[in-house]
Amino acid sequence: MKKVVDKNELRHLLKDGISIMFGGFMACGTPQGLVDLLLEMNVKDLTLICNDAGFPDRGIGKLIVNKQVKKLITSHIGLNPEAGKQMNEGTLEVLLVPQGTLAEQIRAEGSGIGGFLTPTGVGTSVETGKQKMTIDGKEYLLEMPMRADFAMLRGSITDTDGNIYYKGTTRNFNPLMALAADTVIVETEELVERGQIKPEDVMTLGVLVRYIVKEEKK
Amino acid sequence: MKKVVDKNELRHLLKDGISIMFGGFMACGTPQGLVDLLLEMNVKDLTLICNDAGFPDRGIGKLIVNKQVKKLITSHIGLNPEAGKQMNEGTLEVLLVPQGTLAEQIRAEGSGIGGFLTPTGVGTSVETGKQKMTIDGKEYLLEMPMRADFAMLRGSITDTDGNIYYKGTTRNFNPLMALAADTVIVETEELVERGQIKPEDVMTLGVLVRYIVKEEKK
Amino acid sequence: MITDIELAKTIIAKRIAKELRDGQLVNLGIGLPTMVANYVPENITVTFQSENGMVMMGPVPEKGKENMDITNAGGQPVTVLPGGAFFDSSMSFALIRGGHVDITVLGTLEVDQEGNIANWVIPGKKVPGMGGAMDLVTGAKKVIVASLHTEKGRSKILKKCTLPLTAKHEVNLIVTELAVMEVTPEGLVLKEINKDTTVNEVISLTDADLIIHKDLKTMGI
Amino acid sequence: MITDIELAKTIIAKRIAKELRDGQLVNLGIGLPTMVANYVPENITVTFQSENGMVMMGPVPEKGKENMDITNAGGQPVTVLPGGAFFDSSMSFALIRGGHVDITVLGTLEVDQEGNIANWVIPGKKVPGMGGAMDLVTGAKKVIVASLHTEKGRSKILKKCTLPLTAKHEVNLIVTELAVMEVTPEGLVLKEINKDTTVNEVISLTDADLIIHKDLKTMGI
Repeated sequence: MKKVVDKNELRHLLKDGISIMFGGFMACGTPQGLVDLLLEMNVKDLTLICNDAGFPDRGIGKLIVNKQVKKLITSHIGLNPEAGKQMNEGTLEVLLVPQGTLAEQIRAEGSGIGGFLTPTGVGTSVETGKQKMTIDGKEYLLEMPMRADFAMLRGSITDTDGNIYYKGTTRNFNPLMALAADTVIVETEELVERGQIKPEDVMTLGVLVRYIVKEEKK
Repeated sequence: MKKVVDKNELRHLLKDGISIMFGGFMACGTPQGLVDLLLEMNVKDLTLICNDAGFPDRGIGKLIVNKQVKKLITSHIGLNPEAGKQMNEGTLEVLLVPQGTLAEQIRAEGSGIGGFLTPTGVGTSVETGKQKMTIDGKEYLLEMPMRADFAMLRGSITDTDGNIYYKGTTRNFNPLMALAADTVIVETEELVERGQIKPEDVMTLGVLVRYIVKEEKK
Repeated sequence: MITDIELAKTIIAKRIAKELRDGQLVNLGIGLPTMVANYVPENITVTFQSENGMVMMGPVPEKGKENMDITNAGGQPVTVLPGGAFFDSSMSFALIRGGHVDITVLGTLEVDQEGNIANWVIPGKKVPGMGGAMDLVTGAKKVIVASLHTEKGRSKILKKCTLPLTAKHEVNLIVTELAVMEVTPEGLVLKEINKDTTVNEVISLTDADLIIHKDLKTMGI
Repeated sequence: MITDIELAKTIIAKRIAKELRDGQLVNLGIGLPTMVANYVPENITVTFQSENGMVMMGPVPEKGKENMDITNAGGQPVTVLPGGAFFDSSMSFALIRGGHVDITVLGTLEVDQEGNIANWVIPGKKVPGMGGAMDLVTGAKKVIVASLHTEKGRSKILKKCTLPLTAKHEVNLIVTELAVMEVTPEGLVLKEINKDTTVNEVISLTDADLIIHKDLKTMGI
């Protein structure tokens, strides 16, 4: 299976209305070249799932500034004023989710878990519309798995099979999202041959990855 | 905090009736020196949580052969005939759990998840005594987290802070169990100074580990 | 009938190998299913997963070169091929339970026409435990049972399993040395038969009710 | 009253640092809580966690030596100390939600005498989102609120929060420049006061009802 492609070969896949999980935490570990591809194509009505709204000029924030996002599922939008502005104007739907619950929802989807109980959000507005369960006197919310059409990841080193190694804090949501989307695309800083990543060092399995694009040097 | 100890300094902790999670999968990744310490001390009435019953002469199997185990929570006992024999004789209580559910129960405990929904076991005897839930027409069992007094792990390389690196397939249940027990003890093949393990390579955080013992060369 | 058991197993393994598609993640059970790895079509690449935490398992090492830190799900030393990976049990079962394993091939004690499977316990006699079988059968996208058609003259393909189940309605395909049968909402459909048998012989050796596919084919091996 | 805000913050950070114990895992929120790291007692070792996936965060790198692959939860470049580790968000929140974080220190918009805390949204005005705050407050073993005692003359320590809550009944200790207050089943107990204030002044500057500890101490800083 040929996985390494030119960024432009992805264009036919990226249609208005798709949902995308973006790796990254305040732009660290976000595939910036794939964000830029979506910007160039001006794909509209996106549903994005990402830890945060990034910055206006970094991370997924640029897609919000360019008004390409219909719905954003995230834990934090504080460092991208445009997200709050569009939310208040009613042009951007924002679902705020506790960060740990968001990570767990993505992991649950990827791991075949039909739902899980968490105390996070009990007694707050996060409860709204959710089933509550009490076990041994402790209250929990039943949270559901979360899936997307695409996962867009940023790898530090990727081999031609799609095995990924993440440096530093770029790892964050990337390995979780690799398991929770129909089509997984990785943008990699460095591309190496099969066998160049030690088996213990593989953080995302190649078999989960469909497309690999090389990050453009700045 | 002093973590590196002689195996014998652990003796005062290991009392009859304690519960222990043992890392390892068919003895690969099981801390054999800690098994031997329990054998020498002849600690009784143990509750063991482990992927399998090991072999009669390897893994946790020796503790079963020596009749030190009261209850075994595991997914497989097929390669240790003594386990099946004691179970049939009624001297060993065995709770058989699907391997993935066992892993997830341990992870749930370590991750603060109050319970999770899985389709594994639906329509089988694994259902017994468990709450069933139907979501979008699909049936699930509600499975609960699992905890123990001790987790006994086997590391390949451990630094003096307790950061652990696992080689090959020794990893298996070890990193999960490190989060699900009151007291975590690692037996390590190699002991190194702080900073000798690359931050990306740490598979179990030192802050979770209370005691480190050096594996004895064979 | 095919009385040579080694030949029978080879037929089964070769036929199942034809179900594999490029890029798939596959789990092979112990015993006969493992033989499937020997017959992967040349033009495709599949990734084999072992539930103890690795992909791209290589051959058994030479005597004296065993590394006991790299083992298969039976605890026996193996090797890892280039491009392989090691991971923990949480990731291993995320792959299995999360639907990332495209095909799981496993042997069985019993299997029936409703797609039920029983392969983890014979009450009062043998209690090995389910290991990862319940997770695999429930979580994999496609479940293929690899089994001799009969054992001691008795059909292995039943109307209804009698032993405690591993999972309900999860089997998709049953491959024996005589036949390929697909579990469908209408019942068990006989799709292919071995060139050395007849439909009547297959029916006579099968306890389950068989629906004969209108386009019955000869088993490709 | 202490009118020098920088001094006030230093007092709070120093006092909170005295809560730390050897071997603990600690999460410090952005802003004032971060200052606690500067006052860790010399004879103990604590591990600081950052929710974006690291422990043992080091100082901000020199200008020109930034590595944008190593950042803090605010996306700013930092460094990692020897013995540190990087991990994914699943592990990061396993630490937080699984009760492995011994102490979380965070600032707040409001906190009340029942241990309720509100720090993630001002409806119609400011909606930054909860980030990891709900997880931290709910999951950490001990929750310490670091806050100035008053803001624009109004008490920050309320009878009842008015803003949407971050979590209910989860705060254990409130440390301001004037007082140390513990949330107990009986109510909010004033345990320590700054040497430069009086019980009456603290009471007059606090909206919450205070129970004066029978063994009231001077704040150790």
